[in-house]
Amino acid sequence: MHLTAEVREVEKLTARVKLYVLELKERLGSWPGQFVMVWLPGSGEIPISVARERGREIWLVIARVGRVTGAIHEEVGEGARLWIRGPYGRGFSTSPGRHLLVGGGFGVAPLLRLADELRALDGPVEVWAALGFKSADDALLLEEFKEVVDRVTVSTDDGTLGEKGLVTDVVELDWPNVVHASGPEPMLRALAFSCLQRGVRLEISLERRMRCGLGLCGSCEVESTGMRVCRDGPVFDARLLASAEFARRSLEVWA
Amino acid sequence: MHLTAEVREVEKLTARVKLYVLELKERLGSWPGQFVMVWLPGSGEIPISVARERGREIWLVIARVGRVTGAIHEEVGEGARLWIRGPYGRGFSTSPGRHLLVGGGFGVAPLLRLADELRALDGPVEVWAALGFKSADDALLLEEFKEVVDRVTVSTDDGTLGEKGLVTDVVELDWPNVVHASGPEPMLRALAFSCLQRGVRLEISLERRMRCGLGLCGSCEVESTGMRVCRDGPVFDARLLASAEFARRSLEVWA
Amino acid sequence: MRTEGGVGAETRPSERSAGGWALEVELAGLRLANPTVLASGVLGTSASLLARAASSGAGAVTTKTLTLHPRRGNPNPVVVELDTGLLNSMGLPNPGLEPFLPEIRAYRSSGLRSPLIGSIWALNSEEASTMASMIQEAGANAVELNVSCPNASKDELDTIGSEQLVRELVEAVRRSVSVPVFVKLPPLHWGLTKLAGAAVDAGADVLVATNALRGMAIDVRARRPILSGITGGLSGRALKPVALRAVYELYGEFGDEIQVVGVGGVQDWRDAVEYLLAGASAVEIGTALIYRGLSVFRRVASGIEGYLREEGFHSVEEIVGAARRG
Amino acid sequence: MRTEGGVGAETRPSERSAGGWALEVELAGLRLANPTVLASGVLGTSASLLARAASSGAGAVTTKTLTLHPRRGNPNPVVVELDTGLLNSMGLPNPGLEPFLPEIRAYRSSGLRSPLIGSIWALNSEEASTMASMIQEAGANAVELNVSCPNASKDELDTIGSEQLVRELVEAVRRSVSVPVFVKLPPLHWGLTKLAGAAVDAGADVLVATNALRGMAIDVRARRPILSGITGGLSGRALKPVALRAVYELYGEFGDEIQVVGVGGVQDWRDAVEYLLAGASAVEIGTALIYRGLSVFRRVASGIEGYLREEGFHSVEEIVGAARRG
Ligand SMILES: Cc1cc2nc3c(=O)[nH]c(=O)nc-3n(C[C@H](O)[C@H](O)[C@H](O)COP(=O)(O)OP(=O)(O)OC[C@H]3O[C@@H](n4cnc5c(N)ncnc54)[C@H](O)[C@@H]3O)c2cc1C
Ligand SMILES: Cc1cc2nc3c(=O)[nH]c(=O)nc-3n(C[C@H](O)[C@H](O)[C@H](O)COP(=O)(O)OP(=O)(O)OC[C@H]3O[C@@H](n4cnc5c(N)ncnc54)[C@H](O)[C@@H]3O)c2cc1C
Ligand SMILES: Cc1cc2nc3c(=O)[nH]c(=O)nc-3n(C[C@H](O)[C@H](O)[C@H](O)COP(=O)(O)O)c2cc1C
Ligand SMILES: Cc1cc2nc3c(=O)[nH]c(=O)nc-3n(C[C@H](O)[C@H](O)[C@H](O)COP(=O)(O)O)c2cc1C
Ligand code: FES
Ligand code: FES
Repeated sequence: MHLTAEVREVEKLTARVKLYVLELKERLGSWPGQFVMVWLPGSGEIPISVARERGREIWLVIARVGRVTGAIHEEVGEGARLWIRGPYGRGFSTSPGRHLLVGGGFGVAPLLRLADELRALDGPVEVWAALGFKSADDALLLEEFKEVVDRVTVSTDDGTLGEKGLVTDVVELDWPNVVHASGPEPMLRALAFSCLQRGVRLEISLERRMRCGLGLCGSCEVESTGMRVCRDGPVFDARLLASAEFARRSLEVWA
Repeated sequence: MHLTAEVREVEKLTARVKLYVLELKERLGSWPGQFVMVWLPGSGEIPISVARERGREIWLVIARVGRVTGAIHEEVGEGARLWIRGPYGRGFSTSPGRHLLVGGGFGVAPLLRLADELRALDGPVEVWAALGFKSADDALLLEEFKEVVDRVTVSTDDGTLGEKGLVTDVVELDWPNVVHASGPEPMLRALAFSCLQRGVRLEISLERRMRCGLGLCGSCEVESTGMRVCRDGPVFDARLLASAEFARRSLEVWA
Repeated sequence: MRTEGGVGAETRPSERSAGGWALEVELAGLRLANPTVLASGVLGTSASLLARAASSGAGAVTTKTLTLHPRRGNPNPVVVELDTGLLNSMGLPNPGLEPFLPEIRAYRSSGLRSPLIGSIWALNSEEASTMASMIQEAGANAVELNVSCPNASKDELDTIGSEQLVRELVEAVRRSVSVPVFVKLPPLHWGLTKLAGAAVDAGADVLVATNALRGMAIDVRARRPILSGITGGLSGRALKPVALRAVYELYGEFGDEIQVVGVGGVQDWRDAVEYLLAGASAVEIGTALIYRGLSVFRRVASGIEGYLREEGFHSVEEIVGAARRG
Repeated sequence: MRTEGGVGAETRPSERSAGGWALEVELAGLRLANPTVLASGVLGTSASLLARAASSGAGAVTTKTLTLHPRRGNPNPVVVELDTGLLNSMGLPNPGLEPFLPEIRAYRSSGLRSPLIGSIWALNSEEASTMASMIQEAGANAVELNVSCPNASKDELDTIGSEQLVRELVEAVRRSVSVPVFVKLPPLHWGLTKLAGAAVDAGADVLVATNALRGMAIDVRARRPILSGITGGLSGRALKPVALRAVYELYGEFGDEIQVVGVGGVQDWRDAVEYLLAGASAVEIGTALIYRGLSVFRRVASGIEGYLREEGFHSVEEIVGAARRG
């Protein structure tokens, strides 16, 4: 059954992206990188990463891309309710050391949750974030990242903010013990290529169309790997990308 | 579901009564006065009081009266299995003080479990037992009682052992803070009469035909009281006897 | 008549509570102080047990299902507690209708306001008709025709599952009494609305959904079925999603003509509210007594009241069937 | 093909373990290394997932049910996790038979020894016959005819529940293939043996009992059904007593002629053994993957082996149906 969440705050982060601050009856207890299934009755149910968890509050960063996200953007204001189930999936690893978080677009959301967690670790931790966006208008959560990580570099494709270029081109890969990445799949693929070449450990958060979220229905399989995003992921070792055919599959109806 | 119990020991206590020492996979955790439903596959399932509990071992004292008890006596030897569910019901109270246990026939069984428990209490406790039988041949568990209570008096209807007379006639009611009794119903009724007259607190263990043991089916109601032996009892304050019509009911088919 | 902890009629949940949220419901003309009902077969074997349930807060009480002639039922074991519910193969033990009538009279003269629903089982119209009149005569406020006992014999089941027989039985009962006629249905996988349709056409006032599923349990060490009756009725939590679906279907199909009562696995107020939203006007409670005791009626009722208040409703009726309107 | 934790065919449970207790079972001529089977609709959507289940220890694997033409299935939400099991209203999403055949070929050429059972759904003999031949051609070791999807539309359900149609479909499939024909049955309240009888008469080799019950859940705050399909299939623990009863009934009625596979709520070896004792020759596992993960196959299998040893048996076959003989 779903948990009923009260929407405490809605903030427009960019033209397409809103932040929803939800309050639950009890602590969710998510691990960085995990997601929840968000149900808007009458519209549908979609997977969304937990971007932050504080007490009984969670942050969801939701980009408007289609039917359900559109309905959420339009219908769900402060004081309204959303329904969630979860948290689900396997998240990022969080051992002490040098962590580089590489995010693209609204894919930066789960990395904020990770940054919070790393910050709270006992051992010696250094965390850098490299965040890439199309344009200055698309940048989001920069202040939040700056508060919790040691260094934030921003890049935009058009150079309207920070460095100009793809985040995968500007990023510095020799420094970290481990890289954690979340964003569009071409970005992740490019990054995987660079990291695997250099022998740098890379964890990536993948997205697939989800149905059950429970590891049963097979909808979210990363093509031909037998790996389910909802249960074996969403965070995978980037070597999965190499071992998999990883071609968007033609049988879209499964998804 | 039932727990499977291994029969570790079977001892003939009298011509009609046998002691079954059962070993369970886990501690039963019974309270004095509680009972278990004992299932012998192929024969039936009956309520039996827990007479002793030590670690994963429990003692059941089973008198042969009919179909199921007969089958148990005949078929269940050492090394065999019995199936039990429970423990069920509300048992005796066990606060420090002066306790008198009055037992008749194989009704003494649950009183042994009570004696064990009282003996193990922290506060100042004194426990006497008055055990009545038809005849010397029917006496049982005397050694066991002697080991754990401060004083045991035995009486028999025919005087072949201990004092001659009904236990209810020979018993000393001015001494105890509370009397706990178990045995044939006429005995309990006589005792209730004496105790209520003197204002002595009396707890009695009642028996009725049981089906569910869970408080649902109504089979074990103490007639016209709305009280269920399996759930509200088997141990009741003796005033229940007074407030109830307490006539064996003609609608025996319910039972 | 003794009632639990001396709790009498005066401490029953108030019909209209301080805040103005009403728990009272009307069921085919009967007034229930709250929408919880003692399910048939559970503590309905005597006036004193019925009274105890009523005093504990049940808005109405149902007798154990009675047959014209006495039935011994099955020998023990007759129940198996599972992690998801209860199996029972009681087998309709009862003393026969006539010997039970004094219990009905005694309950009715107790002054308790919770209506008494008399449950009966019959396999032909004549019996059904006789029983219904007798039970009304004794004071039952409604007659519940049980056409769904999962522990009836195979022949009985084949008979009772037929639309034709259900139609005949309901017609016979309808003709014989003036009190409301309830029909208690089985949790059919398919075809429930057809069976129910026969009951509605024949004049039923209330559909009760549902009786237990048919299940069994085997002990792996004994290597045999545990119940002496081999199969039994599966009640409790496991039944809930199925009975809830039944209520939703029945309300959708017949909600304009008739009221529905939900039964199966109600344990707390959430369960009850799900049934109300699905279209039930009241809920029966049976198996939960094992886990929640007799206080379950009061706790469910006050939980429903809390829900109504939180969600801004003023009566139970407002939410009946709301899941179809949402 | 990648398999979980690099576990390959060589580490599957040995067919005859050290102590001499055999887990191997024969199912209509197919050899299963152990009596656990991946249930249809669960991870059976690609060669790689089927292979992962087989590598994780499933004695056989079943594909998601396929239809001749693609089906989108229902939109989200399609599942509800309950305290007693799972509701799903997937609605048979699948790409259609033809696009799926390469997955069957890929699985069969993987070298894994667990037989592949191809599940199909059809509403007329022609479709059933075409699909069955195609799926056998692609390499399926058996065809499972699903006549029990709880998420089919109302019309489909009415059709598929008919004995006549089941007879026709099974006959059509039987005529079209040489591999064994499995028929997957619904958990009917009454009348299951009649429906199964039609399948047996028509030449089925194995009865699979059962598919999910039909249930629903309502969110009390949203005040609406949670599943977009409103009702869904109830699987998991809640189903177990019902499906166990079905297996027991089917084995009693047809045990001399045909084998039965049990499915519903198998979570640990005890559940599996209950099914075997009731008359199942193997058990399918679906919902338990949520709680036990893919290791459930190996754990159940080794639990069965432990049971056989403790109780002094030497093969699974010895205990099949033993609850009827006890
Ligand atoms: C584990 C996980 C975590 C996610 N976290 C977030 C998050 O934090 N914030 C966020 O905004 N989004 C997140 N998403 C993506 C989000 O779930 C989808 O954007 C959403 O489901 C789209 O729903 P819709 O009904 O609005 O779009 P639809 O109407 O269903 O689709 C609109 C378009 O988007 C495409 N599309 C939709 N979902 C996906 C997908 N999963 N992969 C590829 N293409 C897709 C469709 O094919 C279509 O072209 C996450 C997805 C996953 C799997
Ligand atoms: C809470 C409780 C605890 C009990 N503890 C013990 C115990 O520790 N040791 C022990 O030996 N027995 C105990 N009993 C009694 C025991 O359960 C019965 O003797 C047994 O059920 C008889 O079963 P049967 O099949 O052998 O007899 P049946 O064949 O059923 O009956 C034989 C005769 O005994 C009568 N009878 C059977 N059960 C009862 C009953 N409950 N009340 C009155 N008459 C009855 C029958 O009417 C019949 O005349 C207890 C009963 C209860 C309710
Ligand atoms: C022990 C027991 C006995 C029952 N006897 C009857 C009965 O006599 N008549 C009847 O209509 N239903 C009977 N039922 C079914 C219940 O009335 C109810 O429909 C079912 O148990 C589902 O509700 P629950 O989950 O709240 O128990 C019985 C149930 C139990 C558990
Ligand atoms: C998500 C899901 C999808 C299912 N899809 C199918 C299906 O396509 N075909 C089918 O025959 N059964 C399907 N089933 C039913 C299962 O095969 C199985 O019969 C049922 O779930 C009971 O087993 P379980 O309790 O082990 O899950 C599905 C079950 C689930 C949970
Ligand atoms: S969404 Fe169903 S398996 Fe992942
Ligand atoms: S034995 Fe059923 S209520 Fe006591």
